[in-house]
Parts: sequence; structure tokens; C-alpha cells
Amino acid sequence: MTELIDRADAAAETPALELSMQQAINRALRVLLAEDPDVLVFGEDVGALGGVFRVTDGLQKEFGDRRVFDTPLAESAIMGMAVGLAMNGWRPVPELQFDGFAYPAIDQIVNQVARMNYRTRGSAPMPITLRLPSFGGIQAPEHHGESLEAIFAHTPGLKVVAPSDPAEAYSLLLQSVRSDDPVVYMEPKARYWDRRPVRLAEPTDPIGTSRIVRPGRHATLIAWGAMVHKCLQVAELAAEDGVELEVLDLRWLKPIDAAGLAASVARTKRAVVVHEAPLTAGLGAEVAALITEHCFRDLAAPVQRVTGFDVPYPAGPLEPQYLPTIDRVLFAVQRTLEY
Amino acid sequence: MTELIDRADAAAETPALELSMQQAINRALRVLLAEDPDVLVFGEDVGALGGVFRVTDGLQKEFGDRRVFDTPLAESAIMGMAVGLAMNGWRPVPELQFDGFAYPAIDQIVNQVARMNYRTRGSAPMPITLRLPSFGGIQAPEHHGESLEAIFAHTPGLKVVAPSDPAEAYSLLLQSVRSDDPVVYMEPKARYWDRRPVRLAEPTDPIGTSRIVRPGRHATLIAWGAMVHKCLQVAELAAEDGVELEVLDLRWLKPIDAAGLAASVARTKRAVVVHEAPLTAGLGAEVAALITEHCFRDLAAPVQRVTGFDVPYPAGPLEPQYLPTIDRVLFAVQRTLEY
Amino acid sequence: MSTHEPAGQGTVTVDHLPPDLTRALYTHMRTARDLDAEAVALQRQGVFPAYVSVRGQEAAQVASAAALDPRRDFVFPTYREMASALAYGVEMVGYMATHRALWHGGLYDVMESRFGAVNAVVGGPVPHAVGWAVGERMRGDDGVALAYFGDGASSEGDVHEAMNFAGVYGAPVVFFCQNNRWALSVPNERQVAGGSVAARGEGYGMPGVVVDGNDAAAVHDAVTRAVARARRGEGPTLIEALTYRVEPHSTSDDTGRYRDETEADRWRTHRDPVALLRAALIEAGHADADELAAIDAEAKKRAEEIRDGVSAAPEPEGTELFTHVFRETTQELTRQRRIWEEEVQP
Amino acid sequence: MSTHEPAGQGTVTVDHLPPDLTRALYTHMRTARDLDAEAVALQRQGVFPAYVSVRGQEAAQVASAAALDPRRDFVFPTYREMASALAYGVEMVGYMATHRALWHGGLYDVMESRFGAVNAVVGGPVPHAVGWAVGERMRGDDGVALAYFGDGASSEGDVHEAMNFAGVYGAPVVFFCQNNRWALSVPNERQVAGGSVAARGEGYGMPGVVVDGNDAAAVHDAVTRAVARARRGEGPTLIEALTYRVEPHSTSDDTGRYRDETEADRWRTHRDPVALLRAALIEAGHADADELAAIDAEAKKRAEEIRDGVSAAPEPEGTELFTHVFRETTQELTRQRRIWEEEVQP
Ligand SMILES: Cc1ncc(C[n+]2csc(CCOP(=O)(O)OP(=O)(O)O)c2C)c(N)n1
Ligand SMILES: Cc1ncc(C[n+]2csc(CCOP(=O)(O)OP(=O)(O)O)c2C)c(N)n1
Ligand SMILES: [Mg+2]
Ligand SMILES: [Mg+2]
Repeated sequence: MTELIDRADAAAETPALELSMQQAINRALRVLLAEDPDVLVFGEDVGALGGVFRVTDGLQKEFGDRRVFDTPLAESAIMGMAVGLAMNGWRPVPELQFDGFAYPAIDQIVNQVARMNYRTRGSAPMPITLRLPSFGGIQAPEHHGESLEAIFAHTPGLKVVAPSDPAEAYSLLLQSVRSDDPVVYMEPKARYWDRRPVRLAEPTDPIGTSRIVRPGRHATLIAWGAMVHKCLQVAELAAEDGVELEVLDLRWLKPIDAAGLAASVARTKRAVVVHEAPLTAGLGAEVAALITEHCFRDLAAPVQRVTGFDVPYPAGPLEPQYLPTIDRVLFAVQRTLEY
Repeated sequence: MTELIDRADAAAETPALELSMQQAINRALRVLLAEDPDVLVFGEDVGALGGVFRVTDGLQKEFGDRRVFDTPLAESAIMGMAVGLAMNGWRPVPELQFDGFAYPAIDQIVNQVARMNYRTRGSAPMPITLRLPSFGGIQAPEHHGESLEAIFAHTPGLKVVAPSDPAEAYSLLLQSVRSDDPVVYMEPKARYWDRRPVRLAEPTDPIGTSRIVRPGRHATLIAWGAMVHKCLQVAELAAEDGVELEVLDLRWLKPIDAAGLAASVARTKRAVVVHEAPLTAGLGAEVAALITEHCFRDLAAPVQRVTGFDVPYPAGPLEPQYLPTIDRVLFAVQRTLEY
Repeated sequence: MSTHEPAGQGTVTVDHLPPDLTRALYTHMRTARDLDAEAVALQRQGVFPAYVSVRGQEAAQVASAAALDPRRDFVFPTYREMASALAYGVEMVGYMATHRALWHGGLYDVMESRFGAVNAVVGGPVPHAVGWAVGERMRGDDGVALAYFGDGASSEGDVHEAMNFAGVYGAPVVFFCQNNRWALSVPNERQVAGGSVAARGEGYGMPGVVVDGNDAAAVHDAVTRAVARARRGEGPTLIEALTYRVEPHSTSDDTGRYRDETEADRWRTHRDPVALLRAALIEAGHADADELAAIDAEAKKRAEEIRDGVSAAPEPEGTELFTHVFRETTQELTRQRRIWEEEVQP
Repeated sequence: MSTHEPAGQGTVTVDHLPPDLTRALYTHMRTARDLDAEAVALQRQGVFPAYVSVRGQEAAQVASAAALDPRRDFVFPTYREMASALAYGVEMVGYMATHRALWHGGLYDVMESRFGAVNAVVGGPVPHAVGWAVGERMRGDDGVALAYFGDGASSEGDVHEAMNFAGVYGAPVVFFCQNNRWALSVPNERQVAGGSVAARGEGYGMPGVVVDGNDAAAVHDAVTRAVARARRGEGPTLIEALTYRVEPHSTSDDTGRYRDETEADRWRTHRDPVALLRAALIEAGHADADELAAIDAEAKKRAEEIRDGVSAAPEPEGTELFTHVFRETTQELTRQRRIWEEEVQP
């Protein structure tokens, strides 16, 4: 408890810095490695290279190649190794290099990581945080732009989070790694390099809370990861026409903040959920269902979903046509306002 | 075309038989192997053993061990091999032994099978039908009672189907295997052994259509696989109290029959979707979202979801407490009627 | 490595082993044999929904587990390691609970037992052993992880990835393959390309050792050497214990569909590991008929006690559906638990 | 197999090969080298978002592809087989389109080319080759599948599963590993337990062959033998071509963070496969300076044409988002396409 207070004090003193999300995550990893000798960072190319996005830059140098180390190229074994390390008392923070390469590890994640606590009735510790560079928007090769949140959120035993800006990335990672449950921490690649003044702070909100990043009263835009930024752009534009959009950053994709969603939509009566993943069975369906369950009588229109299309993630020139655009969100806002 | 008519004629002559679903699937496989020399059936123990559920019983004897063969124990390679066979002109019908062991093959399914047609702009044929014994209800060991439909339905490039009775199982399998697109065919294990008089028939309804298995007017129950049978039981009970429930067998889980759902709920004004998979981000969310989008003004209550809980699939004595019960569906019906 | 016939062929000698160790091995094997028979009976009575027999593999399991130190090592089992669990000192009513389907992973305390949960994913737990072992050395401790897997499991990608990791990190792991010649209905000939799991070791730069899996002494020797090597920091070893699944894959299986039982009969008659060890004990003068009769009686009693214990064990509370999902539960799960209380609770 | 130094060490001889074959190999390698340089330049100009160089691996790629018969064999590439594609006869503007990110798999016709789509999943396409090969024999045809993969890919479970399947089925596959010593930032020493990919072959009962990957003639010989063996129905072969990734992993990579360039420089200077083959051609009297100058000029021209072609290629229509998802499209997809038309269409 005193330790917690110390931490909070330390955080309060942190001055505002000009930082990208990639740097903020790097700082969070440094704090975690420093505060807890059981934290281990590993994955493909996270050592000397510092990760393909440089998120683990300098960590091996600072903490040694025992705490921060490269693995051979095998995603399933990376997660399987994490399970064994956890059972031997470590706090593993594995990275899988890209979203699309989490698929080879899905068996270990779903059948092992997510249910080891359950299977052992709470005996085996499983405080694993999987860092997964996620989502699209960087015109990358195939399998480098995937959004797996629906799969993870559907998996009992996992918690899932996707930060939307550097300060959030920092405190949510601290919270994820310190949690004794397995967390999938999805990093929005498209936001890695965007620098902004941030005040790094200890986590204060409990796991599973959303946050309002812009208040409004005509409709609620719900998003996570890079789409939060897009929704803020939409809200900015809509404001010019006198439409005041509330933007809710869901951030925890499991557990989902049903109460937070309900509170916002109860006020605005209208909701648009925006995500990059394909429409069908995407997490937007869950968000829409939750809102409808909680706000049925308040809702003036069905929850609108603006998402990626039900097509494989496309290459370069088609990417901006696949991802939700500002126009598409605006059309959806219009649809809900005029319903 | 004449071939199609011949087929239909042959089917019309089929007399009603007392058959289980497991036998009906076996017959469909026989028809497929006989009609198309490119059809191959393979997987773990599908040969001499005839599969752990005897679904492939006798096929190797009848068609030889070239057309029906065992593989080594490696799910990813089974699906990977299917891709290569398809590219060499075959029509692969692989089996993965159990739902929970599809996870090791998810990478091949999602990253390869589902997008090879897309990746090659229609050049590489990929007419693979994955047969997957699925869902729970048989008090089996861990990983033998999973419901992966949300993952498959979320994957662009896959079609997904789950039959609910022997006649359906027969015609839907013919349709799946004859389709030139990859299909995941999910067999409800709990219904394998239930024998009933069935008339085996050629498929008539297009891919992506649902069917009303019991008409009613007070609310629509929506289900697939073994839950259709449960919903029919519920409807039977509710009828005793004068509540007439419509039961809709969704069967195609991708593409989903939005029009069929909307038509039913537009009449009944109320809907309850029932599935075995955990609640959060389950396919019930998609069904609820679709219904709400299409029937917003008609709906008298939010779509109710009765599903497995957000917990790992449990062992024996807890299984009936995990799966949707008749009581839980009845409570949901009551909630929607009294909303 | 090229021959795949079990070494030894009939002669099992325990002359070189301490008498009390050999008696202990025999005691565990005898108990496992009796408990196995009790379990098959419980399945027939409908107490167990299904059961996977370890009959014929008692030497491979007991002697490998007995070569470990349960205070510092850690075992990663599959679904067929009842005899290993017994020899390793796992609380057996809790272990057998998995077969009564009371709890998938079993009801023993995994961390206290240092014996992983029953794991039904073929190949899945093998990388866990490597992770555990890497973590062990990282801390400077000298425990060794032993991963059990079958001949069928050797085909899975996870087993390859695990061995490669272990080789790269020089992790203190013993990969212990019980090659019982069958993976459900598929024999080695159509499962293991090249015919030898042990031969794969070389490709990972680790020793690949073939041992007669029905010779308890030989298994114990091989595992003892591999454990010592790993403890010294010299890295992993792959051991392939050649044995035979004399029973069906599980009580739901029907071997008549895919194999001729003459081979199984030969193993039952000539290579029964319990009988072989018993003879070797007498031969070595490590026990006489009276002592063995006493051990047999004791084993029978213990097996019956475990049988009675697991038969009488209470079914889990429905609330357990919700209590172990997370260490820090969620509001949503609490809400779902409330639904369960209101609409399901028996 | 224990030595992992490339065989040959400096001497490349083509005396034993037909002169026209060696000239063809040189032509392809030279063209690939020039096209590679053009591609790097296009990336610097922003035409390509990124590019993965094949520089230094031209012998391994060209000579392996040239040992196949593009009318009956089938190649399963990764993302780094530009020189193979060229030698195999793939339509190269369509191939290079993948690097301009016009279409992930490239724009050539995969089935017509008998050269699989560019595949970014490390290890993922290797089982496809096995499936193709199993299907080929099942039909009684004599085509051979060749799967390319890297040293890093050898760690993936899929590669193991594929080799085991190939061994069990005796499938006509050539597993061709280009060991370029690096998997992004990770060197062989921390990637390949035991140090040799080829050594794994034995564990699957197939020949494991190490070859100097920068010696076009040696590669061609090895693949020719493996293909002949496969065609004769004698099963798969694993070939490990030792080479070196002299360039960064991709244009986004920064080797300064993880390796000393002296080693790369040694390979660039002393083991350049194009220079080695050129010298060997002259040495063998298979071409003189004038002929080589003509080939070089022709190669340069061809590379420029491909460069110009890919630079000028039209961007895909947005409708293509929807047209290739299924062969039989769905109403839902048609609906989404309508949304795209109304709300997105540029
Ligand atoms: C990943 C996975 N695939 C399939 C199965 C189904 N299955 C259970 S046991 C078994 C055979 C295992 O053979 P082996 O590894 O030799 O072990 P044994 O049963 O002989 O002890 C199969 C196919 C499974 N449990 N896990
Ligand atoms: C399954 C998978 N995991 C990770 C990656 C990211 N990645 C791309 S290339 C690469 C290194 C591959 O090394 P190697 O197999 O040796 O091939 P090389 O690049 O040297 O040709 C990595 C880690 C990927 N593409 N696929
Ligand atoms: Mg076996
Ligand atoms: Mg490499």
C-alpha cells in the first residue's frame, strides 16, 4: 500500500514530455523491468534490434540479455514458453511481432494461457502480458494489419486492452503487466510515431473502465486504438456543423465497460461504433448488443457500425478504402441523427 | 445442368430412413466420394477406425486408402496439406478431430485457406470443406466441447454452416463440398446419435438461407446446431402456456441470413438468440446487432442472448450448468414478453 | 538409433540398482496396475465417463518419474500419466478426479505437487516444460523439467518448436516420449517419418536416447543420466521409451477396427513391465516372495482407497464455474454468476 | 553435415554443366541483381513502400528454380524469391507488384505460373508444397513441389509438420532452405539448435544435403538430384543452401543495431555469387567477355523494363476489395460493396 502511494507520488511529479506511443511503451517496460525482477521481456528481435518498431529499444542493454531476450522464430513456442516461465514464478511480457502472426500462437493462447488458472483452480500463476502490435493503417505487407480483438475478447480467461494515445499506453501497460491475469495488450501501430506532450502517470482507473475523450450530446462515437483518433477528427468536423459528438475510448475490450457505454448513450441516445476489423462478428456487434440491452428505451436509432469490410486486409492503395474513413463515420452519424 | 436434374430426381426417390446425423453425414460423404473423383477425405483416424465418431465409417474400405486416408497427428499440416491438394486440383474434405484442436490449425485456416482465393485474385482454387465435430453436451474431456463459430464467421473468405438434424446435415454437406469456396462445416456432436426418420435430399435452398423449423408469433428463438433441438423443446413447453414461439434454425453462420431473421422478427417483434459459446463477442452479438439494425422500430424488447457463460468450457457435472438450459431460455422469453 | 526394437528383449535386470529403489519402483508399478484396473471397472460402472489406461506403460512412467526430485523438478504430463503421478507423489484422489470428469485438470494442487495439470492438447504442454526450465536456470536454480509426450505428439509443431528452443537455450529439460506404437488408430509407420523419435534429437544438437520402455531399470538409468546432465547445465535430452499400448486408446476405443491383437498379446504375455520387474527383483535378491506378496497386498489396498476416494469425492460446486476464470474477477463475470444463481443453480 | 561452412569456399566450377545452361543461370542471376538494385532505388524514391533484397542469394534462388520443370513442377515461395520467380519464368511486372503493394500475393497468375503467391507467413507455405506433392502422386503424375524457406522459418512448427508428412507419405517435395545466416536480427547460433537445418533431414528419414548456396552449379546439381529422386518416387529431400543476407532484412531494417558488417563485407567481396559464376563461365570457356557484356546489357535492359512496368502498373480498382473474397459471392458482401460505392469510392 505504501508502495502504491510512493508510485503515485512519483507519477504526480512526472513532467509533461513530448513522446510517441512507441516511446511511452518503452518507458513503461523500463519501469516494469526496474520495479519487478521477475518481469521478462522476450520475443522475435526484441533484443539487440529493439523490436521492429523499436518499442524494446535499449532494454536489453539496460537490463541484460537475461531479462530481455530474443527467441527463435516460433510464435506458438513463445507463448508456450511464457506459460512455463509463469509457472516458475516469472512475470512474462512476450511480444508477438505482428497481429497476423498471433494466429500460429492461438492454440497456446486460447487452450493454455487463458485457461491455466481455471484448469488448476487458481494454483498455477499466469500473469502473462502479451504485447501485440496490432491493427492496420501503415500500408504494411499481408498479415501486418490485422485486428484480432474479437477473438481475444471471446476467449474466457483473457483480458484485452488497446490504448489510443501515449499516456494511456503507458499507464495501461503498467496495469496489464502488474495484473495477475493474462492480458493481451494490443498496440495500434498506426499511432506508434505520433508524438505529443504527455504526462506519464500511474494507472488510476480500474481495469475494465472506458473513458470519455471528448464530451458531446448528440451521439456517442465508440472506438479503441487508432480509431479513437479518427473519431476525434470526425467530432471536430461535426462540431463545425453544430453536431456535438461524444467520443468514448473503450480501451478495455474485455472486460467491456457496459456501464460506461450505457451512461454515455443514455445521454446521447445515439451511438456509432467504429473498428478496423471486419464487420461480421466483430467486437462492434458486442458493443451494439450491450448498448441495446442497456439503453433499449433510450435509443433513438439502432447502433451504427462503421468497420472494415468482410474482406481480407488489402494491400497499399486499397487500405484507405478498407479502413473506416471520416466520411463513412460522418454518414453513420447522419444516419443515426436522421433515423 | 442435366447432372443437377439427375441428382434431384435421384433424391426425390430416396425413401424415408431411420438415421442418425452421424449416419447421414456418412452417407453424404459416400455420395460426394462417388460423384466426384477429386473429393478426398482425410484427417486423424478417419481411415480404418472410421473416425472417433464413426462418421467416416467404411469409407476407406469402399473408396480405398488413396481417397480416404489417415494423417499424422498435426492439425496445422492437415489444413496446410488441404491447401496444396486444392491447388493441385483436388477437392479436400479434411476433418479435424475436435473443435478444440482446430486452434493449432487456425493460422492455416485464417491466413492461408480463407485468403488464398483473394491473394491469388481468383487463380488458385480452394474448394476445401473442413469437417469439425463441434459444440458441447457430451461430457467430454477438456477441449472437446468448444464452439468456434464466432472466430470462423469473423474470418473473411470462409463460409460457415452448422446443421441441426440428420436431413439438414446431409444436404448441407453436399452443398458445402460442392461449393468452390472454403466452408467450415460444424457438426453438433451432441446430436450425432439421435436417430429419426429422414428423407435424404439434394440441397435446394441457396447457401446463406435460414429455415423456420417451427412457426410461432410471440417471439422468435434463433439457434444453430444442437441448440435448435433445445429451442424446439422450449417452444413445446411454452406452447402449453399458450406462448407460440417461432424457432429459426440459422444454420449458415456466414453468410448470415439477415433477411430471414428480419422477416421473422418483424412478425414476432421479439427475439432470443441461443448459443453454446461464451456470451462476450459470441455470434449471438452479431445476430442481435443484425436484428436490431433491421427491425429497430418493430422490436418490442432488446434481443435476448442466452449463451454459455464467459468461462472455459467445464467438465462433466458443470457442463449442464454452463450450457443454455431450457429454464434459462424460458426466463429470457419471459423477459422479452414482459419488457 | 536405426533399430527400433526395444533393447533388452526379455531380460530386465536390477542388480545394479539399490534394492529399496527397485522395491519402490515395483510398489508404484503394482499400485498403478491395480488402480488402472479399478479405473476401468469404474468406467464400466458408469462412475467415470471414460478412462485412458496406462497398462503396459507402468515401467516407462514410474521409472521416469522416480528419477526426478519432486522437491525441485517439475513434470509436464499429458492425459495418460497416472502411473507417473503416483510415483511422483501426486495426491491421487485429486489426480483421478479428472477421469471422473470432476475437473478437467484434476483436483490436485499443481504448484504444490510440481506436476502440471492433466493436459489434453497433444503436444501442447511440451513448450511449457521448456519455459519452466529456461526460467529455472535464469534464476540460477538446478531443477529439471520433464515433459511427457507420445509418439503421435511427436508430429505436432509444438514439440518441434519446444525442442528447438530447448536446444538454443540449453535448457534443463528431459523430453520423454512414450512411444507406445499407436496414436489412437495410427501406428508408428504412418506417424513418425524415419521411424524414430529419438533420432530427431541429433537435429537439435541434443542426445537422442532409445530405451526399452518396459524395463524399469533401463528407463530409470536413462532418465537419471539425462536429469544429471541437465542439472549440470549441459542441456536437454530426448528419450524415446519403446513400449506398447496394450489396451485400447481409451475406454471409448475399439481396436478391432484397426489392429490385430496378436502383437498386443505378445506384449501382454512376454513384455509385461510389472511381471518383468517382479522377476528381476527376485533374480537380484532384492525381494523375496513374502515381501512381494506384502507389497502386492499394500498396493491393492492403496488402489482401493484411491478408488473409494475418487468415487466418494463431492462434485464441484456450480460457483466454481466462475471463481477460477481470473484471479481478479470482473463485474461482468459477477453479473453472469448472478444469472447462474437465479436461473440455473440446482 | 557437422561442418556448417559453405562447401567450395571460393572455387565455383561449371565445367561439367552444359554451356547454355550456365549462361542461362548467369543471365537470370545478372538480371535479378539489376532488378534488385532497381527495386532498392524504387523504394528510396517512394514507389515501393518497402523491399526485401535477394542480393547475394541469386545463385541459391536461380539455380534451384532452374533445376525444375515449370510445365509440371510447382514452386511454393516465401516473400524473398524474386530471383527464383525470374528464373522460373514468372511474369515479373506482376511479381514485383507485391513490392509496390499493389496486391499482397503479386499480380501474376499463380496457377498458370505454377509459382505460388508471395507468402508472408514464415513457414506457412511449406505444408502446401507437401499437399501439392501428395496430390500429384495420387493422380499418378510426376511433378515435384519445391518449398522455399529460410533458416528462421526452420524453427516454425509448420515446417516440422510438413517434413514429417512428406516423410510419411514419401511425397515428391524438395525442401529448399536458404540459410542466409540471419532471420531478421537473429543469427543461426540463436535460431537453429544443433546448428544445421540439413541435419534435421535424417530425423525424418530423408536425405539432408548441405550445399554452397553461392555456387550456382553446386545448387543446380543438388536440386537436380533431389528432383530426379522425387520424380522417381523415392520421396523428399531437404537441401540447406548456405548463403548470406548481405543486405538488411528489408529496406526498413537497420543492421547496425545487431551485426558487424565485416562478415557481410567478406561475403560481398569474396563470395558474390554473380561474380563467382561469371568467373567460372570464363574459366570453363562457356562464355567470353563479349558474350558476357551482351548478357549484362540485356539483363540491365530487362531489369529496367520490369522496373518501368511495375512503376507504371495501374493501382487496383477498389471493387477488387470485394471481387476475390469468394468464388460465389454473398448478398452481404454485395451490400458492403454498395456501401463502399456510396461512401468510399474515390
Ligand atoms: C492437438 C490434439 N489433436 C488431437 C487430439 C485427439 N487425440 C487425443 S489422444 C490422440 C492420440 C495421441 O497419440 P500419442 O501422442 O501417441 O499418445 P498416446 O495416446 O498413445 O498416449 C489424439 C489424436 C488431441 N487430444 N489433441
Ligand atoms: C509466422 C511469422 N512470424 C514472424 C514474421 C515476421 N518476420 C518476417 S521475416 C522474419 C525473419 C525470417 O527469417 P528467415 O526465415 O531466415 O528468412 P529471411 O528473411 O532470412 O529470408 C520475421 C521474423 C512473419 N513474417 N511470419
Ligand atoms: Mg502413442
Ligand atoms: Mg534467413
